[in-house]
Amino acid sequence: MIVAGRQTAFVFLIVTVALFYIFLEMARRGRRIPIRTFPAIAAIPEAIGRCAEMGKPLLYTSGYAMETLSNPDQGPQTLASISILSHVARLAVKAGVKLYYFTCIQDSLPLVEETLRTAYLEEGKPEEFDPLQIKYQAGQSPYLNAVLGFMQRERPAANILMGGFYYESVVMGEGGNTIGAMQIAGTANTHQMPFLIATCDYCLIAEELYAASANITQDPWVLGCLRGEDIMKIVILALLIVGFVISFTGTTFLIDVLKR
Amino acid sequence: MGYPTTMDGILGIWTALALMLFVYSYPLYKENQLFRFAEHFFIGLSLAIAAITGIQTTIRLAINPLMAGKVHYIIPILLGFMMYLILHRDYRWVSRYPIAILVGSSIGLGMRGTIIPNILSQIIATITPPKPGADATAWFNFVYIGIGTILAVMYFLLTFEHKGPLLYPTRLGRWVIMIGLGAYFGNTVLFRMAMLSGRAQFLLQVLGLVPF
Amino acid sequence: MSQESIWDRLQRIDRRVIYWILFILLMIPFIRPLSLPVSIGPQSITFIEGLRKLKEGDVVVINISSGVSAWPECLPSLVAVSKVLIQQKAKIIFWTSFVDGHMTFEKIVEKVPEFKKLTYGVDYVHLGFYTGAEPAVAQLAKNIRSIFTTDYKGTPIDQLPIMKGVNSANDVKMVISSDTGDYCDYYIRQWRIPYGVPLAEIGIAMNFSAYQPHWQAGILFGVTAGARGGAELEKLIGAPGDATITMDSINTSHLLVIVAVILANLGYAATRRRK
Amino acid sequence: MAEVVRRELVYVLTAVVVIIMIVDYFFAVPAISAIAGELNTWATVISTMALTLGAVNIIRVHSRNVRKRTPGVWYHSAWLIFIFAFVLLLGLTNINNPSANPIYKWIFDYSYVSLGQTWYAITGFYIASAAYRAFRARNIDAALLLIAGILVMLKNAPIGEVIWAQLPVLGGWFNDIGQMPAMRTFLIVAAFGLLAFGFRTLLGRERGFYGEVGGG
Repeated sequence: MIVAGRQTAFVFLIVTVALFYIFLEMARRGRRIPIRTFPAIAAIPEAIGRCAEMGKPLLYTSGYAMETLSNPDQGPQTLASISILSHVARLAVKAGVKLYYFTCIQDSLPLVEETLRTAYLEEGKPEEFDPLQIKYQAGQSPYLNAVLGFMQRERPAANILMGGFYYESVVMGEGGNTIGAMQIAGTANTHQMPFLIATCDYCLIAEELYAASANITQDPWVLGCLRGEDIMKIVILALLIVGFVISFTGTTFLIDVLKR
Repeated sequence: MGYPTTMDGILGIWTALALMLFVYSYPLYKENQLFRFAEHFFIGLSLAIAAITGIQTTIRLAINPLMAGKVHYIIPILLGFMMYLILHRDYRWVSRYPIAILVGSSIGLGMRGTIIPNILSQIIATITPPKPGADATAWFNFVYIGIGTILAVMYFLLTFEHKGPLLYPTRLGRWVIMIGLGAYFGNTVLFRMAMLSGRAQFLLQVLGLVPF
Repeated sequence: MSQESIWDRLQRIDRRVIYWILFILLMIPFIRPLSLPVSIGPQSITFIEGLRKLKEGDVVVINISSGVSAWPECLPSLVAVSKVLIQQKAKIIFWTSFVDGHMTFEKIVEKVPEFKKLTYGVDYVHLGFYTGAEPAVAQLAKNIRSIFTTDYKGTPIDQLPIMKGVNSANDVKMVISSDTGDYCDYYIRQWRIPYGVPLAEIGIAMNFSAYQPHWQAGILFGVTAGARGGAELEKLIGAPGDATITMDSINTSHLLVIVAVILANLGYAATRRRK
Repeated sequence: MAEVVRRELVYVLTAVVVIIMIVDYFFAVPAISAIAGELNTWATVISTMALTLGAVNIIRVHSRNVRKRTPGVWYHSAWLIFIFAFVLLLGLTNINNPSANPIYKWIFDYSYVSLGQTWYAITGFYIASAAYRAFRARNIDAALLLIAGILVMLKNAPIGEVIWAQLPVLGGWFNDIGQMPAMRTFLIVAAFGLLAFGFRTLLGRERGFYGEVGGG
């Protein structure tokens, strides 16, 4: 029936998808799925307070991300970044801090503008929103130059770098460091995590970016999947712990099952 | 390949060097028109080479078999042309059908294929002890990888607050992850510096200070 | 001048000064090589051991998924591996997912003199370009001829003696993938696991970290880390080449980065103590 | 009504293709296997034809710059379009073997290769200056990262062994064993991310790649 050597994998797939569906339905019916606290997200109010205190703007940018939302690896990171933007924008409007958003992703502009306009509306200051707060530049180099130029001229008190970054992360991280800005970052691109961790004060890594955004949007689909993933991670932890302990006895029962 | 002797070869390496210096004029001096010239030259050139290769490969992959009588190739060719309607606002919806095939096959292959190598094999490798008679280092490494992986996976529990029994294991887990990203950082520096040294070498080669 | 102002002034050094120092430091070892010995990692040793198991006539696929822009990192390993494959009298099928892959193929043939004693189309062939990520790699495993109808010059595939009887992954003894991106993942998922074809990765140095777990899990029999891996393979087969030369300039550039990080953190500690 | 049917039909088609791929892998039914193979061939043909689409899209953006005479940009865009058209025509002179055209081969050998390697290496500069001005052990995370990074660098650079014979051993440990738990965890976490993304695609929820933004 099921091809030999793929039976355990098949059970794994079915159980995982089933868990996704169960928790999706629970989330849809209003069951609250908590997302853990991330220091990087908890530090956002502090960053905005710093901007208000120093009378400086806040810079927010979501990275090169292959310049399109339709890239399967980078698009979801940009969308997660824009969800976090809505949270940051509301806090900024409340504190009277001017937020500037830099991007080179043309097909994300309508969503960004809608996100910012909604944030200003929800905080009761729709008239304060200026579309020119959104700075679009086509191409990785012009986009990088625009951000560095803004940092030198306006000297923002805080930078938030969330999304699908490429090599521009190390240059932006350094630029923010040299003007003494507080920096919060987040990316699922493993190749840029080291640079953002080394140059920023806080950094979301890998799936944390999606979890932080789901916590803001309360999207049942993402929350349900995250809960399902966690249950499967607990299953894996159990397999690892049990397997690790019995490995000292020389028993290979668990390994044989996993190889089936 | 020694120092070029033909005129087009010599002209070629000096053009290549000039373009390199145009690009590096940006970090080594400041953003300028020469840099933008080289940047747009590279983008235009890359697009043209991609387009030519796309046309050449489409002919070999689909059009020749169709001409040779394999009539069913007409379907993917039509789907391929439907992709271009993404450029037209009114008919963009048509391009979703070829995208559905691309996305469906990629995601289906990914979902079915990822479990064994990325999950099961990694668990098996983590719980497979060193062979009998292995030295202390092998056992230390086995214990480090085992416990480190457990702590790092714990760190990625996202819907459970990291407090109580999870507080210290997840903190250790994040440290284990930082060590891994540190090694990744070390290899990234190796990668970028090896690339840049290739360019430094090329500069010396063109100046004749170092053999090609 | 109190000690603090030294750190402040050091911090205000223009970044272009650092760029110039780096570029000059990279050049010096090419003019005056240090030629320090290169230690060899276990991943390179198992790589060569895996290649040595090949018998005469075994068909090996070399997938070029790294561009000409990554030559300093991937080309030396591709050259070293090709030399060993020729010594083992294996038949080599090249194909590429990069639009400039034919350039890499022609550069390999140029840098490996032993190819001159071989016959194109009989001992080795380059089938050309394919794109389509995982679906294309999956279909190549099932039916090579549904993706390649000719070689890269347009010669029909059935007129190439090397391709006689080679239709799918079942007819291939080994795959070597050279990557800057994800194609090795596709060959793991669609060739290594389903068909059991031995697989090794020639990657840029960053890929070494990503594929190290697969090597330890026995999924990959070899992994090279960019130019460093190339230098190790060159040393193992006793044929020092481009990567061995590159290693010299790695010394000066790495020392600069290390000294820079240490200075940055000494300055950081000093300014924090002042506050 | 037609609009709704058209939209939902696409997500059903995507789901059917995903399911065919999965069934083909776990159950090895010859008929399903043939369909899966045909779909993968179609996907390859579509991807190949889409290569030129990327070019058309970017040329469209740059031709708008030229039409609107965007200051400081339009002449670079015009230069880009000229190079694109010129090289395209050169290549089309012998589509079966474009390199047979000497000018095409010259541009490829000397401009494309040089620019490609030059561009790819530019980050080396930025890493050096960032190392000096920004890589600070501001917290335990950054400290561990920098220490492990330096030790691996001293293992990768042959001079490490000259400084201290044990450095390659220590750096080698971090490179071979030290990073394993983290990289292994990233593989596991990425696999679940892919499964979750696939699950949402199966149920028609992931729509970013159709050009529709956010959830449907």
